[in-house]
This record gives sequence, C-alpha cells and structure tokens, in this order.
Amino acid sequence: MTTFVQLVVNGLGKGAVFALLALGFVVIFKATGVINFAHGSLVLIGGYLVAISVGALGFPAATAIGIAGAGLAALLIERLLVSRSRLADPNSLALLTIGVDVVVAEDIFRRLGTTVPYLGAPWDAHPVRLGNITLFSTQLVALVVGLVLITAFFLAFRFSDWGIAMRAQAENPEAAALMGIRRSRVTATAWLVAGMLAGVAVVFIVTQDFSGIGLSRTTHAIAFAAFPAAILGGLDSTAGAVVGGLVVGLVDALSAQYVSFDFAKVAVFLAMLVVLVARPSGLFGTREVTRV
Amino acid sequence: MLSVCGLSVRYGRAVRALENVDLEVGDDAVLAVLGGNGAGKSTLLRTISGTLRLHRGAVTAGQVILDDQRIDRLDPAAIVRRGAVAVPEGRQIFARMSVEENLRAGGLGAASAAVRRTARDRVHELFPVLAERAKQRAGLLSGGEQQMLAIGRALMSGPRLLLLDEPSLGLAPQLVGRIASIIAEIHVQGTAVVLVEQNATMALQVADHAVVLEVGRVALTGPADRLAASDDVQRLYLGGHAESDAQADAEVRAAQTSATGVRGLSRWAG
Amino acid sequence: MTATTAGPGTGTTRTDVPELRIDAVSLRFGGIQALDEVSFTVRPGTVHALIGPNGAGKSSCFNVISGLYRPTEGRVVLGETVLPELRPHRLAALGIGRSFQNIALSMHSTVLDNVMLGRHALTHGGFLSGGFRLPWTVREERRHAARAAEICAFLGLSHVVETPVGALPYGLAKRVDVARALAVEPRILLLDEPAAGLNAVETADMAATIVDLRAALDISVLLVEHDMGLVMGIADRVSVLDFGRLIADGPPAAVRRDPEVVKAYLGTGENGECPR
Amino acid sequence: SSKAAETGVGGGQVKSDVGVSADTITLGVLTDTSGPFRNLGTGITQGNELWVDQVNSAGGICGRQIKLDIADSGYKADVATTQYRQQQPTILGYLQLLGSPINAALRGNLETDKVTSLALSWSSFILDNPYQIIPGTTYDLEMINGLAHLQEQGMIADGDTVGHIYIGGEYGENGLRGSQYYAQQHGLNLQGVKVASTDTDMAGIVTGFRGAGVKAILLTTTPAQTASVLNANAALGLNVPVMGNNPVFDPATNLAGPAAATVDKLFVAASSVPYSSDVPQAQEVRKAFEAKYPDAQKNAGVPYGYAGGVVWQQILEKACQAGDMTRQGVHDAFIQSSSITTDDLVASKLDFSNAGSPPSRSVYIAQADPSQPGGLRQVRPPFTAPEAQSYVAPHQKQQ
Amino acid sequence: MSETALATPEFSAAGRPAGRLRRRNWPAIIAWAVVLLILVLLPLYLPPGLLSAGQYVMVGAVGAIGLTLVFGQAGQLSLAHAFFLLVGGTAYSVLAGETTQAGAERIVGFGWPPLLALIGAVVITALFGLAFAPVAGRLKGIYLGIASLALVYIGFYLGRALPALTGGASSGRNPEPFSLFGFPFTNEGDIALFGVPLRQPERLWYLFLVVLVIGYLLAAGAMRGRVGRAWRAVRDHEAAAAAMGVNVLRAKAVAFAVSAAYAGLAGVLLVLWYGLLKPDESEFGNYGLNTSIAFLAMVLIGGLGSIPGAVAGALIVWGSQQILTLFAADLGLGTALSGFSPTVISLYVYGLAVIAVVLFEPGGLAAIGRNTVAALRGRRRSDMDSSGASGRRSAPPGKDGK
Ligand SMILES: Nc1ncnc2c1ncn2[C@@H]1O[C@H](COP(=O)(O)OP(=O)(O)OP(=O)(O)O)[C@@H](O)[C@H]1O
Ligand SMILES: Nc1ncnc2c1ncn2[C@@H]1O[C@H](COP(=O)(O)OP(=O)(O)OP(=O)(O)O)[C@@H](O)[C@H]1O
Ligand SMILES: [Mg+2]
Ligand SMILES: [Mg+2]
Repeated sequence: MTTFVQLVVNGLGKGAVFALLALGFVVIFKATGVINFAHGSLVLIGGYLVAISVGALGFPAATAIGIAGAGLAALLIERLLVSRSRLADPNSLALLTIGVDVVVAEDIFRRLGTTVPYLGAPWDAHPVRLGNITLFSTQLVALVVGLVLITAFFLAFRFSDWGIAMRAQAENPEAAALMGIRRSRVTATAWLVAGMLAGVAVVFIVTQDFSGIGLSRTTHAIAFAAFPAAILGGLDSTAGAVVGGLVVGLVDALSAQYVSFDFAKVAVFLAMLVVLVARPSGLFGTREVTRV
Repeated sequence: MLSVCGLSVRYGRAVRALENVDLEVGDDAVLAVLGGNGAGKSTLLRTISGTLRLHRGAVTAGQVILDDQRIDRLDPAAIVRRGAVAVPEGRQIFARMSVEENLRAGGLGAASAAVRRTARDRVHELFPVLAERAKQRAGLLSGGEQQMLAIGRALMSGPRLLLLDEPSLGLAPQLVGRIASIIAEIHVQGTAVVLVEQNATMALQVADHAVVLEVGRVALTGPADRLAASDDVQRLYLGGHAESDAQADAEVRAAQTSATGVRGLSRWAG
Repeated sequence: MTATTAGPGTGTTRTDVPELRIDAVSLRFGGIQALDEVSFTVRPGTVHALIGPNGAGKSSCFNVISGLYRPTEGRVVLGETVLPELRPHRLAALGIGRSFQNIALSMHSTVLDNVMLGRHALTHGGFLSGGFRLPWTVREERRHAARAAEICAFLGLSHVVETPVGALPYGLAKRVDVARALAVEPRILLLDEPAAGLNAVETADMAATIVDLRAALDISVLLVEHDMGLVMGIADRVSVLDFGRLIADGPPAAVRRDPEVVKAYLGTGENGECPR
Repeated sequence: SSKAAETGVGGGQVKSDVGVSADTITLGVLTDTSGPFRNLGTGITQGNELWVDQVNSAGGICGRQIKLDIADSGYKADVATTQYRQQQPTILGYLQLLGSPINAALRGNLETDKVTSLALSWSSFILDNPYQIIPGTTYDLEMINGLAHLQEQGMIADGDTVGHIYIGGEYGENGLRGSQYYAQQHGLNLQGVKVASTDTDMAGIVTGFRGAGVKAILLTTTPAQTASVLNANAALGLNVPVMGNNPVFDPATNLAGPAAATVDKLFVAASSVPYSSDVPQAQEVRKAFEAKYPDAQKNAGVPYGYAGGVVWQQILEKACQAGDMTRQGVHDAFIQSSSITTDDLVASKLDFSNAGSPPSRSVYIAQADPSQPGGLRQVRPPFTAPEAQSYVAPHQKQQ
Repeated sequence: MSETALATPEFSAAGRPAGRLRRRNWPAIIAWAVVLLILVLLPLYLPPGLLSAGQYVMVGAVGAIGLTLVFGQAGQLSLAHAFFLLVGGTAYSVLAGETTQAGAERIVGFGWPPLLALIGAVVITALFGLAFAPVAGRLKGIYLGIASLALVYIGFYLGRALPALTGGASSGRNPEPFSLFGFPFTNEGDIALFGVPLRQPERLWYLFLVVLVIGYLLAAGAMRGRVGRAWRAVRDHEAAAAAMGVNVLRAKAVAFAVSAAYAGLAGVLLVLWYGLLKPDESEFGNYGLNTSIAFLAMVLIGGLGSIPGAVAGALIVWGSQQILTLFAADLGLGTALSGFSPTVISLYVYGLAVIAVVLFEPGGLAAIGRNTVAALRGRRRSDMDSSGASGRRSAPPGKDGK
C-alpha cells in the first residue's frame, strides 16, 4: 500500500512536468498547426543558459535568464525560419523544426563537451516526508507551478481574443489574415510562450528528483517523452495537456512497478493508442469533422 | 478611396491573370466587377486584399492605392487595419470553430468593443440563423449558411471598404435579394464596396459603376446602368437572368445544341 | 433526341434505369431536424430538381442517398434495392454518381486524373497489377482514359485535361466535378448546385449540358440548384424542402405558383427585394 | 635503433600483410567522442595516444612507429559499419573498438577479415569470437566479486533480498548473469529490474525495492541512472549500499551538483584501476595525461586506454619475434598469450589463451569519493572471490 | 478541405499525370538509362567505404519509397517505419535462418531458401501493416503519426521479449547471407567483371540495386494508375473518394500495408548490409524514433509523394552522414577528439539541409527537379504547358458560340 501510494505520488509529480512540456507543444500547435519537434532544443537552450549563469548570478536570476533565453530562441526560430517559409505547409514546417532540433541539440551537446551540469535549485535534496511517503520537492514545486501556469493559459485561451486569433490562424492562415489577424504576431507570441514554457520545464527536468542527471542528451529525450502526453490529451487543448501529462506520469509509474519496467514505455503508448481509438483527437482535442 | 493603376498580375511564370487593369472606387461607391470564369476577378480582389502572395501570385506591374497610400506591398492584416475587408472566394470560414467564434474572429480587426457589439447585433439581425446556430461548428453549416457566415464575419469589423467575391454564391433567391439590399444599405452608411458577381443582374442593380474583365483585361467600364443597357453585357452576362425568359432561353439553347449534335456523348458500352 | 421528348415519365428508353425512392427519411443532428419524413421519387429518365431555402436539408438529402449520412428513420430504395447504409463506396457501382456543392477535387492532380477517379468502380487491379503494368491493366487504363477524355470533351474541358485543378478558375473546376460524376457511368446523377459560381451564359450552358446528357445517356438526374431559371427551365419535376420538410412536389409550373413555396423560398418581391 | 630492432629478429624478414609497412604499424580506433559514451571514449582514446607517444618516442615496435587511425562512430552502428569498411583495409587491428552495439554489428566482419580487436564491451557473451578480445574481466565477474566484497564487509548476508537494476542488452544481461550466479550460491533473493539505456528516472524502482526490503542495490546501468538511484536511495530513506559495474560511474555525471551529496554509497567493481589509483604506473599515466591534456576530463578511461596499448605492445612484440606481423600472425600471437601484464593497470595478468574464458577474474573495488581526482577511491587491491574462480562463463569450455 | 488546399497551392506536386496522353519522353528515358549504367559500373571503381555507403543509401531509398507512398500519396503520416524495418529484418532472419541453441536461448529458424524468405518477410511485414489498419483508418495527421510511433516502442519491447526470434537484445542474430539459386552473395566463389573481382560488397550492391529498381518501377507504375488515383483521392477528400467508389478504409489499409512491405524489404536489406539483426538501443540503433524521423526527412526533402524524390532524399539523409564521416579528414572537417567530430558535422549538415529545403523550396527536391526540367525545355515549352489555363480564357464560355 505504501508502495502504491508512493508510486502514485511519484507519477503525479512527473506528470506535472510532462504537462508543462505538453503545453509547449499545444501552444504552438494551436497557433500554427505545426508540431514543434524542436521543443527539446528549446529545453536544452534554457538549461544551457541557466547552467552557465547560475554560478555567477544565483538560481533565481539564472532561471529568469534561462526562461527568457529559451523564449527568445523560440522567437528567433519563428522569425528567422518559420515565418519566412510562408508557403510551407505544417508538415514541412514540422520537418523544419526537426532540422533546427538536430542542429541546436548537437551544438549544445558539443558545447557541454564532457560536462553534465546541474542547474541548481533551492529545493533540491529536501524531500518532504509524510509518514512513509516521500514527496520529492522538485515534483511538488513542479506540480504547483504547472497548475498555476496551465490554469492561466486555460483562462487566456478561453476568454481572450488571443485564443481565437490563434485558432483562426492555425486553421486557415489566409482567412485569418483577412480578419486582420497579424500572422506574424500571433505565431511569434505562441513561439515565445512555448519557448518560455520549455525554459520553465527544464528547471524541473534537470534535477536529482526528475532525471537524476545534469543537462544532457537525456534532457532532450525527456522532451520527446511528452509527445504521448500532448497527443493523449488532445493537441489543441490546455486541459488535455494537464490530463495527458498526469496520465502518462501515472501509467508510467504504475506499469513499471506492477508489470515490468521494460513495459512502462510501451504501456504509455498503449494507453495512448486506446484513447486514440476511442477518441481520435485525444481526450479533449477538437474533433475533426467535415461535411460535404 | 481605392484606385488600381496599370495592374498586372501573374501566377508562377506563365499564367498572366491580370494585364494593365485600371479602376477607381469612390468613397461611398459600389463597383461591380463582372467577367467569365477565369477572367481574373478573384485575382483582382486577392491583390487588393493582399492575399495574392499566399496563392503564389505576384504583382508584376502597377499599383493599388487606398486613401492615397500604396497597399500592394502590405500584408493582408495591415490592409484590414486600413478598413478594407474581404469575403474571399470559397468562403474560407473557420470550419472547426463555432459560428460565434467565427464572428469573434471577424471582430478582431474592429476599432472598439462597441463597434463589435453593434456589428454583431446587426449581423444577427441580417442572418438570424447565425444567432440560432451560435454554438454549432461552422463547418457543419449548410453551404448557404456558411456563405452568410462569411459575409457576417466580414461585417463584424465595421469596414470602410468591403470586398465581396461572389457573395450570392449558393444563396437561395430570397437571400440574394436580401444581400443586394444589404449592400445597398451599407453603401448608404458610407462603406465603399467592390462586388464581384456572376449574378450580373443583381450586381448591376446595386452598383454605381461596373467593369467587365475579359482574359485579365478591362473590356468595358462605365456607370452601371449604362453597362446594363449595353448589348455586349446583355448578351454575355445578363442573358439568362430575367426569370421569365430563362426557361425559353435555356430550352432554345438546349434544343439548338442537341440538334447540331455538338455535344455528343454516347453511352459507355462497357 | 431533344429535351422535350424526355418529358416526365416518358421516353424511358433505357430500361436499366431504376427509379429512386426516398421513403420517409428523417435525419437529426442533435437538436437540428435536417430532414423530417421526406418522401419523393425520382422517376427513371427525368430531371428532378430539389430546391429550398438555405439549410433546408437538400445537401443532407444527397448525403443520405449517397450513404454518407445514416438516416435516423426511413430508407432509400433504388429500383428493388434498399441502398446500403454507410457503405458509400458501393453506390458508385450501383450507378449513382454525384457532384459536390463545395468543390471536392484533388487540387494538385490534373483534370484527367480527377475524372479518371470516377472510373474506379468500373476498373480493376490493385497495387501489384498496376505496379507491374500488366498488359491487361494497361489496356484497361487506356480504354477508360479515352472515355474520360470523351467526357471531358463533352463538358468543354478538353483544353485543360493536363492542368492541375487547383489552377483552374472556379467555374471550370465545377465542371470537372460534374465530369467526374459522369465518369462513374451513372444511372442516376446527383448534382449539388452545379451552376453556383457560373454567370448567366455559363449557367444556360450548364443547363444545356444537363439536358443533353440526360437525353444522350437516358439517365435520371437529381438536381439541387438555387438558380430558378435553370431549375424551371429543365426540370421535369420539382420537390421543395423547407426546414427539412417536403412542402411541395410536382411539375415546375405548379410548384412555382405554390404560395407556400413562394413564401418560403422564392420571395414575394416585397421589402425592396430585387427581381431575379 | 629501428635497424637494431629489425635485425633483432633473427635477421629474418618480418612477414606482413595489412596495416604494417616498413616503418609504420597502423592500428584502428573506432570510438565514441560525440555520442552517449563520449566521456569514456574520449578518456580511453587519450590513454591510447599517451601510449603511442610513449612507444614511439622509445623507438616504436619492431622498428616501426605506431600510427592510429581514429574514427568517431557517435555510438551509431550504421556509421561504425561504414567506418569499419573504410578503415579495415589499412589497419592491422583495433586498439579500441568501443560500444556493445558496434561490437555486435561488426562481429561477423572481424572474423572474416581476421581483424584482432580490443573490444571495449566487457560482456562475456562476446567471447565466442576469437577476434574480439576483452582486456580485463567481464561484467558477470565484476558483479560476482562486487557481491563477495559486500558480503565480506558484512553489508549483506545469506538469504537477504538484493535488487539489481540492469539495462536490457548484453551489458546488463551479462551483469545479471553474475549476480544470479552469486545469488544462487548464497541463497539471496535477487530482484532484477530490466531498464532501457534511455530511461533515467529510477525513483519508482527504488520505491519498489524499499517495499521489498532490499539490503543492497546492484547496478549495471548508465551513470545517469546511477545518479537517479543514488538520489532516490537517499530521498526515500532507504540508504543501502550500491554496487555497480565499471561503466556505472562517470565523474562528470555522478559528481556534478547535488549528485555528489549522495554518491558515497556507491561502490564500483572494475578490473581497471580508478584514475586516482596509487598503483605506480597509474601515477605515471596521470602525470603524462595532465601534462598533455591539462583541461580534459579525468576518468578511469585514461589508464585503461593506456593499458590497452600496453597489451597490444606485448602482442606485437611477440608477433615480431615470430617474424609474422600478418593479421593471422598477430592473431596467433594474441591467442597464445597467457600472461600479459599491464603494470597493474588491469587487476591481474591477462590470459588470452583460454578461449571463451574471461582473460582476468580479478577486480579492484573503488568507492565514489568527490574529493579524489576522477571521483573514485580505490578501497581494495585486486582480488578474486572464490565464486569468481568457480564461475563458468557462457562460452567457456568446461574445465 | 479544399479551402486549405487553396490557401497554399503548389499545383504541380504529387500525383503527376500518367502521361497517358503523352508520347514517350525520350530524353528522360535516356537520362535514366545513363543513371542506371553509372550505378552498374560504380562498384568497379568505388573504395570500400563508399561502396558500403552506397548500399546503405539504397536501403534507405527502398524504405523511403514506401513512406512517400503512404504519406505523400495516401496522406497518412506514419512514424512506424523503423518498426516495419525491424519486422522485415526479423522475419527474414527467422525464415532463412536455422534453429540453433545460443547459450540458454533456442533461436528459431525455418531454413527457407533466402529468396523465399525475403518474399515471405515482405509479406509478413505487409500483414503487420494491415493489422494496424483499424487504428490507421480512424486517425488523421499527426495523431496517426504519433499513434504509429507506438509501434516503434512495441517493436523495441517485443524485440527484447522474444529472443527466440530476434536473438535477443544482447547478441541479436546473424541473418543467413542471401543467395539466389545457389549463387551466394558472399565472398565465396570467384567471379569478376572487367577484371575486378566481385566479392560480397559488389554482389550486395547489385542485389540492392535490382531490388531498388524493381521497387521503384512498381511504385511508380501503381501510382500512375488506378491505385494511385484512389489513394490521392482519399488523401484529398475522403467523402468524394467514397462517392466515386473507393473503399476508403480499404485503400488506407492497403496503403499502410504497401508502405510496411517496402519498409520490411528495406529491413531485410538492412540486416544483409550489417550481417546482423539486433533489436537494441532504440535511441541509437536502427529501429528507433531517429530512424523513423530520418525516413520522414527523406520523403519531405525529396518532395512529398515523389518517388524519385524519395530516392534523392535517402541520398541526402543517409548518404551525407556516411560520406561526410568517410571524407571528414580529407575535407579538413576536424578530428574525432576535437568535439567537432565528423559525425557531429554530418548531423549539422543533415539539419541544415532540412532547414534549407523547407525554407527555399517546400516542394522539396522534386519541385526543384521539375523546375529545372522545365527550364531546360525552355520557355517555348513552358508557355505551352500553361496554355491549359490561359487557353480557356482566350475563349471564354459563351464566346465560342456553344
Ligand atoms: N493559384 C493559382 N495558380 C495558378 N493560376 C491561377 C491561380 N489562381 C487563378 N489562376 C489563374 O488565373 C486566372 C484568373 O483566375 P481568377 O480566379 O482570378 O478568375 P475569376 O475571374 O475569379 O474566375 P471565376 O469566376 O471562375 O471565379 C485563371 O486563368 C486561373 O486559371
Ligand atoms: N453533419 C452535420 N452536423 C450538424 N448539422 C448539420 C450537419 N449537416 C447538416 N447540418 C445542418 O442541417 C441543416 C441542413 O443542411 P443542408 O446542408 O442539407 O442544407 P441545404 O439545403 O443543402 O442548404 P444550402 O442550400 O445552404 O446548401 C443545416 O441547418 C445544417 O446546419
Ligand atoms: Mg473567382
Ligand atoms: Mg447544400
């Protein structure tokens, strides 16, 4: 029983970080219909900036720089590349982000050389004990930050013009332009925001409690692991990102213990398949409907 | 308000869609643009509203001037902010969004929330079905309902220049009449309109001026009533639209062509 | 062989054209009653028009017939066969061809390629036989391409057969859609607003085309159209829908005078509406 | 002096075919300097180069200078395959062939082309290929010795429950083979958990271990996974000793930031010395290394890379003596060598003459210690547990 | 549907017409013949590294053709290519191999003749593709892509869980070398061409070349005709396709199966190339996400739906990496220890190539190729091509007196 509860706690904690990552995919997808394969790179950029500045500036300032830097990097990708290929369809743009990802990630790995830096965190290594249950501090903070950010996004999408503009833009760029929606502004904001989310997420990923390792290839791989979370929840849904993240975290933690660790990754994908067969656009995604 | 001078447009390398087109739209004028399939009408509207590039088209000569400023290099959103709003060919509604959200998207370019509110009330009044179906997915509306939505959406931002590409497409006769009166009314309130129409009868009725495009060139231009009276226009664009003659006309033509056997299509023997 | 010889119920020289019976069909989408106990019959060899205000349920009716929507109640019968629900791809082989209200073509493919799609149910061969270009496949392909070219010629598309549809103006694309429906070699042709986007002359031309092909092929045509000139000009019979209900069904002259139709659809000419 | 060396061979001509010319011997290095094992690969390659410097300045071998043909596979088997096909026609053998997938991918080719290679994939599963030679002991024996050490130190006892986290694949499964053998001998309740090399979060597994009441955790994992285990071990209040195979520890990963706080529970069993070892030859290598690569990462790969060179040196000299420096000749020299020494850089003499049996069965035990250069402190001189002596490797001919 | 297609028209992309109404295009035929001749002669001149790289590219090309069919022609995004590669490789190894005992593991094999095993492997992979059809039929776009990605992880898992078939993740298994009616594709036997001995590398080159040519012609032929049209219709407008008699679900399933078959074939070639099947190291091996993405890059770089484009894409994606690593030293591209190792540089090149293509020609190499050909044929011809669109306008309806 203790083990089970502990696993649920671990799963939810990880899920919160997956949710943050998934939200990054969701924001860009909502605004542009593009799957951003470069999200892992944004995570790395944020992490790299924190890593090189944390020594001199301390954690809060370095984190701020990391978040801003990741946002800026995303903005640059959008301005310099995505916005310039206006005739490319979402598939080609997704490919573009793969290209960006390969180059950026390799470059960061090269810069890191043989080091595997930690970003430092005020809460590291202070687990909270509740009886037999350990609450990893990173995961607690991630849960809180995740919920706050995601609620904010949910409200913003629901109640502001920004959400409408984004969706209009993603669905039909030409018609959106004819509505006076400034394509560049909407997509740029989305990228900026997604980049900043990546910057936030990396602070949690690169901790003892989460990846157990400093900034590295693993950090990059974890960003990919959030894919099923985003899909499962529905790629254009903020609520979906949260639920998707938590489901992935839980399925992973429980199946690893009760089936086999080997099976856990498959379990996540199987859960996703089951959801998709029942709901082809994810749990909360907008359903594809067409008529003639 | 709008003038187009010496405009030439190409798609890709080879397709010349417009050649040296000149036209002028006064501050509160309605200009009808007529022409056969492929004459370049939609191309003209795309050029004015700035979406030409999205269709891989390019302006090779000439300019488009709105309120003394060139707009042929601006992006569509900037043109909307100057008050020119288009209902594009093929409606292009946001199919996955609800009717209400489509209208909200249309209102994004509006000057103020108040403008938006009045515009919405007006749209709902014009097309009650849009109010009834506020929550429905726009893509599920019937063809005509979608067309109403496209027009309503364009009205949401309170434009000063309205560019309509075949607004009557797919609308029931009753509604075609209503569109005509809406255009007339908008016009009275001080909005200029460029109206691309296949329904020439309707178009010439509401327009002050008209141009006829043929193979990308201006073939005829002048006051609407004079054009309506011209032989060429009568023959080419108005022929079938006076309902009473339509039947006879079509029957005659059908009989003719069948008799001459121009359109032979034998049955497929398998 | 003129249009007049193929009047309602007459001139059904083609015995293999069955009648199409819409039998008390109802269709609901949530709260929207798109069709409400609609019944009418398309008699063999006639041009049957289905008209009504926007949103009356005309396209929905087409979609029920072609199996894209499953009726909440009622059924569609072709001759003796009850049309299979939700197996839309089987209908082409049964001789039902249709065009679409909104252009539903492959924009990147050429006109001929689009029209050839209509031959799908008439041809055979899968990936391997097509891939190895087996002699009989090639022969079949050639035969059907010739027929497709013939159909294009009939619709005045000969000069654009190799052009991608996306580069065509709207009016021509509309014709390609009709050509594709014809390529199915239908016994019943469903046309959803074939004249939308055409000017008066082009509309008349389309009307002539429909009359011609009905005469030449002896098939039934079920037509949705808002252009009253065209409808009244060529239809043998007209059914009128309003809010999903059938409010009139009869010969064009009678329907045109029906006060309910005038009120619901044609307009009374009041409120400053323009005459058409 | 090169003349002297040549005449030293009984005046006869030295036979040669591929990779050996009148004045050079070319050895291949196919390593990973950009992929997941770049720290280790870089260290070993630097060790290789230190050896080459040393040999060449002493006049080379058999009158010939040693030349290395170094390629980086990025740990990608496809890249390695093509690189191998390019390198193969010009090299005598491999001084270093790093990585299990790469060794697996090239297994057949090495045999057909008779390319003798030091395979840096310490799995006794590959010992059926006489051309892949492991310069040291194998994972199974590391684990057996490691467990014996824990038991000798009183950290576990017969009948205890022990958890073992291992990566699916020959690395992990070879380690597991060792722990299974030991567990069977001592009635341990062994809980094996298979993970993939890309998994990182071990907290769930450690949670399960805590529930099962393990007394020690065994690791055949990546350094990142090690870090996660150590963290969870502390955070969950389990605090049991952790014993790992030689690749589980990497100072760059395990000593960085907060990881250093929990690392002292970790012991490593390896047949090669830790970087900071006080073995005299290790100190020499260290000196040379820090002079040549002052800014480079310090890890156990450096002395090991050097040791690999020392092994090759003795083989080459033997082949030279026999007058046959062809690939076949060199290979024969290799598999006839029963007591190659490395000045204690590797835990014992290496015996390559016993096909299928690991060349060495001894290990050093080191404990993680952030204060040491290279992060490991040698806590026990080379030893061989009795269980390690009796263990039969998968391809070993039954004695 | 048509609205979005109209928003970004690129009207010459996928599904070019069959040229049914055209005469034979002699310049193209001659060009292809020259290319083929070069490919036949190349192994006589290439050094071993390049020979190996060339074979690898051909393997990639076979797989990429499969992906461009299902994604470009049928409009179904598949990220499961790596999985089908694994299935093909495993099926061949099992069918052609012998049952052996490796340690505790009994490795199963049926000992079929290699040719039969190859065909069997392709069929089995196709069946696996078909088995995914119920899922594929329900999903669209990126949802389908990620769903199919699940197969990669399932494959990885099964590969480890079924060592009797795959040899297990630890050691894998060595596939039976290919042979055709007794002629071995190994170093056995002495044959020579123009004095150059044909050993395993050269023989495999020819084997791969033949397979690639057959696969290419098959795909091109099928896409020109009935099947290709049906797939494109499904891609562009499902309802319309159904109304024209296309069984949409079946078309999707067949497309998936065909693409899987190509991937399976590539998988067989891949194990022959390595001499090894090893379902290991998803992240770095041949059966992981990276491979699926590399295939995606190939078909997008080549131009979605274009078959020659897929081949060119394989050359760029798999070829550049191999070739750059081989010539890094000659090109002065840094050394293994500098951090800027050739492997890293080849990744930069891969990434930048991808970016450049999307940025400058979203239609991919296929579009560039078409433009070049059009330019070569000169203005006169291109004006003629466009006469389709403009010709109508010179005779607007109603004027020609119909
Ligand atoms: N995206 C495009 N690419 C290439 N050619 C195009 C494109 N759009 C239009 N054309 C060509 O430009 C010419 C003008 O087309 P346009 O759409 O402006 O005609 P239109 O007058 O609006 O016709 P319709 O009444 O049918 O809508 C036509 O010859 C058409 O084939
Ligand atoms: N799939 C659907 N989901 C929800 N509502 C639908 C769906 N299909 C049609 N409707 C609704 O059913 C009603 C009838 O639509 P239909 O398309 O049949 O009208 P129509 O007679 O063809 O009109 P129009 O002349 O405007 O094309 C409309 O109000 C429409 O919004
Ligand atoms: Mg138009
Ligand atoms: Mg309709």
